[in-house]
Amino acid sequence: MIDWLTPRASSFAGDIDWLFALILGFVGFWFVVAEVVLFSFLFKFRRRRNARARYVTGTLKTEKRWISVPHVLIILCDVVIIAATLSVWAAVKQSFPPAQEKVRIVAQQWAWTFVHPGPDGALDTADDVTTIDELHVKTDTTYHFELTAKDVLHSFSVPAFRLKQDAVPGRVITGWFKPTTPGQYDVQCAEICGIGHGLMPARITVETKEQHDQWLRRAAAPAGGLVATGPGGTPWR
Amino acid sequence: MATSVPLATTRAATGIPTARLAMWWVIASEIVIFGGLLATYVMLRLHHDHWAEEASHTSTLAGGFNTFVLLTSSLFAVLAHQAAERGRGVRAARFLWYTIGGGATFMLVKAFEYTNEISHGYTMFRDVFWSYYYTATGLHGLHVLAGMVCMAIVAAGARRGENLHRVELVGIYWHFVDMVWIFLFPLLYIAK
Amino acid sequence: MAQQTATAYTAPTTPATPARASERAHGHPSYVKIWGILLALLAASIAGPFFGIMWLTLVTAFGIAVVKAVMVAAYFMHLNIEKPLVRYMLLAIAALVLVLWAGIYPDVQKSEGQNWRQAERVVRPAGDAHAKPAGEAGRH
Amino acid sequence: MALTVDAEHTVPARRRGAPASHDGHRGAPAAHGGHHGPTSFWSTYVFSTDHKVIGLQYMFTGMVMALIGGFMAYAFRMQLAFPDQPVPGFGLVTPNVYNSLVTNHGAIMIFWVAMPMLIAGFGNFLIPLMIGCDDMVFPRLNRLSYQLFFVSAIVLLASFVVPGGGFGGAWTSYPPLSSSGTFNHTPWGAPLWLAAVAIEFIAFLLGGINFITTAMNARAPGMRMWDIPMVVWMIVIASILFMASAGPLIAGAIMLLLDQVAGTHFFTPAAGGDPLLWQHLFWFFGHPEVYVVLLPAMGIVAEVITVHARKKLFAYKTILYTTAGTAAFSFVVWAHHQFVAGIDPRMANLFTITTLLISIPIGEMLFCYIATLWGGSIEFKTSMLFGVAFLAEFLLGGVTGIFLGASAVDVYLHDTYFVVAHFHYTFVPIAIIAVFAGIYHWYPKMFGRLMDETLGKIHFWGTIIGFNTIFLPLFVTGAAGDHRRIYSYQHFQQLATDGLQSLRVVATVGMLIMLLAQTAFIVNFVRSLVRGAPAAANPWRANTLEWAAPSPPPHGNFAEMPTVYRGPYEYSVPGRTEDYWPQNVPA
Repeated sequence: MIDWLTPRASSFAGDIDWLFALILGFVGFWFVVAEVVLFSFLFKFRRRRNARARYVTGTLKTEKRWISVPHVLIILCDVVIIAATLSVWAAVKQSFPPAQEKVRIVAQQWAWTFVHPGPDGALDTADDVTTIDELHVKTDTTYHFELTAKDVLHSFSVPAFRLKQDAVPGRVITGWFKPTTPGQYDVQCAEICGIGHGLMPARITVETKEQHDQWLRRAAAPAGGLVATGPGGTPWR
Repeated sequence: MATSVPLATTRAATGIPTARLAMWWVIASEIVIFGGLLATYVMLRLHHDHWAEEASHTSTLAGGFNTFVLLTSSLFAVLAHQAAERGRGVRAARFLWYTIGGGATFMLVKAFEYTNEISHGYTMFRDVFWSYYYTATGLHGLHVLAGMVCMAIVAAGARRGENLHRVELVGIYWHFVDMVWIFLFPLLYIAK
Repeated sequence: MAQQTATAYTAPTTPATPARASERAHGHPSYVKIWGILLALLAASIAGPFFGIMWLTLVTAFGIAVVKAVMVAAYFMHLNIEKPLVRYMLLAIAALVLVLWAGIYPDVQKSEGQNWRQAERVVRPAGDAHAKPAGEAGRH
Repeated sequence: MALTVDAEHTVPARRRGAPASHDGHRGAPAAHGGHHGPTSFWSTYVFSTDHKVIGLQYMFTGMVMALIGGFMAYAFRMQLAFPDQPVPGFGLVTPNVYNSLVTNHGAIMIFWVAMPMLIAGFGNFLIPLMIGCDDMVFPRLNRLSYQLFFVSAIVLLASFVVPGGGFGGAWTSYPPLSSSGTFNHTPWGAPLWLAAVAIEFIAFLLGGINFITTAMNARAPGMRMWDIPMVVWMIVIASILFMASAGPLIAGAIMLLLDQVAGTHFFTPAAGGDPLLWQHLFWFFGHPEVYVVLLPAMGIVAEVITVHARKKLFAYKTILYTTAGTAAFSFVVWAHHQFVAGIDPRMANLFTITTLLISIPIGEMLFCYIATLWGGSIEFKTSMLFGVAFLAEFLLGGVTGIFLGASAVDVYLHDTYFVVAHFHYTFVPIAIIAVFAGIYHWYPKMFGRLMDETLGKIHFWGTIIGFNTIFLPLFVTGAAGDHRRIYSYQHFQQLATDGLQSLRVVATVGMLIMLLAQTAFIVNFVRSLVRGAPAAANPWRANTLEWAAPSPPPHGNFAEMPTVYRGPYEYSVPGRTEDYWPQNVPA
């Protein structure tokens, strides 16, 4: 359902869309039932020639069944939704597939700093490539990211990946994503972080391995490469 | 401003006099405020090990003496209530003033304690432990002050034999403030 | 001082409800005795840490604090003869503080958890001449 | 000499020195309701201790603040629909102005419109009348709580005009953004905003004690627990909920105020503080807060639909138990606001389960309300239209909460406009639709005049059509990835499409329709004050005690204190000629 509105570009995006559709099904059904019952009562029992209303206490067994039966059915629906949610949540936020690549993301007041591992594939080495508001990733590669913030709360949100994780200053939060379809996607800050909250968009470029290596070489070359430590260094490790 | 007495105050459908029922609700809202503050302090205290070393600079002697002072003032408060029950307003007022004296001693000891600590550089901004120390004891101190002011008003009334049931109410508030200190004392002064 | 004759103290309740004052008039524990016990407990809680045994200090400090609080509540605040409704209400509100703690401690009390850890602070908080340099900087 | 109390007739003649009420004033010998001192405009309307006057003071302050909050909504919705163009009547909405508009729109609508109108306005006016007594138990404490509330409104408005402008860190004011001027660039606005919220909390704590104690103790003789009208139950449970949940946040507010003003480091991670601590303290209050405003609205709707459907409330006890269940449950669901905020993912599992389970009792309450309409003889007065619209709209609000309660879907939907649309589908039915139902229902009792029905219907349809036109499109833009508090979506290529922008324009047009419809209400409200048809004591032929008092009730409410003989919802009792049976009419 959501993929009509936002492209699906990561491995677990499908799971979240499926769960959204499942909940929409259950919830939509009960919503329609309740509204239809409500409006039918309104229409059927509108006042006609001062007809007397009935005296219904709602304490008799037969009357209460009209409430407890839908009540039990809703509990069953909730149990199914809970089970599905917990399984998707475990896949997205709790148990990660092994990392093929690691990146570090640092949010600060009004910019994103991405630290790519560079050609040697390891972080915190001399050849790391640090970029501002521009993350380059390879398709079909499992990335683990270390997310932190320098000053206030931010939130690393990539709608196309169905990914969102708040960046809390003083904490390093790890998450994962696995891009599937090449292209350029928006990164938004989803937690209010002051004046520039709406002015810190970043782009994720999902490219094939060759394009990525080519970009790395161009970015890692001393002439074109940015300073390895990025602006002002980060007080967190 | 003519304020007639609403008939509502004469009714007690729950069997508890309205004034005391309201006082229990005041105590309930205070439990959650001090409870929230102390629970937060305990969590951070268990998280930061170096707070134990910071806490070693608080003087257990002053804390212990203050606990003694508050316990004694609580005794006077309950004796005042006992006197008020027997309709002896003047005696109740005298005990209330002993309680207020206890409160004043408590604040005096607190003042010396604070100046001593601040002079040694343990200000509120030195470390988050000290921020909690001053916030918790400060908020408690403000409650002691408020209690003393209310007690003075109630004692003035009790001396004239009016509104004797208020002696019990201000007593309940005072016992609660004493209970908060009973929990503050080990948390801030003993756990070293 | 003319002895107050005007009013025998009765809580402003309608006579229909049992005036609690009368029940309590004769049900009095001696307050001074209670006060003595409280002071003894206070002395014990102060003496506790001198033995240096960690669990003993905790027991004396916090165990005694709870006992003292219960005694003040029961005898001084007369909760022991108050309507049960009030006791349940106060206990429920106090239980909320535990609920608050239970929901927060995994994030605030711990320094790491599932897929997150507290970044060790490279920068020492300002104005800390006395603390050990390695104190906060080390991982904990 | 024991106190002679004769609850039936006049207040007992008091002997000097007899214990009087709590407020420390001398036992005035004046017989109640008899001769008063000189009553000037000030003592009657401004410094009055009459619960009805204080109730109306809360309501009028709430309405004025609703206009201010609504104007803010107009300003930032115009900016979203027509980015970077000066908004007529406001000027250019720059990013920091946008943030402070959004922050204060949220804070005003919840703290200064929903709570005063629902809890304090209707609570003050209705509780003494509906439980059959003459006033609140502590009239001067009641007046003090309104005065504190008024001061908090002034302090909030002052926070807009200080250097740096109003606070712009969202109504949740998460530190470290809110805890230091270097981050939020409103060094004066942030502490003032927080002080205003803290004062408002103290006002509602004092008011809450008054409501709870009055409802518990000052009931009319004969009124058993099950004879109390549902709106009184709901306002009392809401006050208890507020009192129990506001405590930790008051402690948190003290800490944040010290961080902002004194420079302590409670929430500054660099020095040992923890930003997540504030989030937990805030939402421990935040979620019970939404039930604090929901329950009075449900109570108002219960009164309105039973009267205008001429039907007994379906399963009174079931509704009461599920209300208590919802209230208790609301304390263990708060972290569903923080699924992606950095809390431990294992805790998120627990809170997902509790959040989905809390939808059960609320669902049951709504089903019982819908079941009340079965077999009724429904007359669509304006108040009934609003009452039924509450049920229809709130269903969608409750239902969309399941998406956000499920943690995995919240990973995508958190802090998007889907959330904004969800909570407007719950807050607008609560704070606007249910309040209008209450105003149209009790206006005759408050002012002794009937409101105009045709203007009322114009206002109803304008509000409902406008409201749905705003927030249905926002569900879609939210699902497309529109995030909250972003002043212009032109910077995000995936969101700067024409399709999404047209949806935002539709939402703004809906907002304009809704604002215009309110003029019908204001005209109707003011005109009916003088030119409305005079209202009898019981224009809707209802059962509850407030209709036994004259319209508008004098000081002291009832000529003689009523005694209650039956429940509040004995409508259409078989074998009786009339289809209603007031509580105070002897069998």
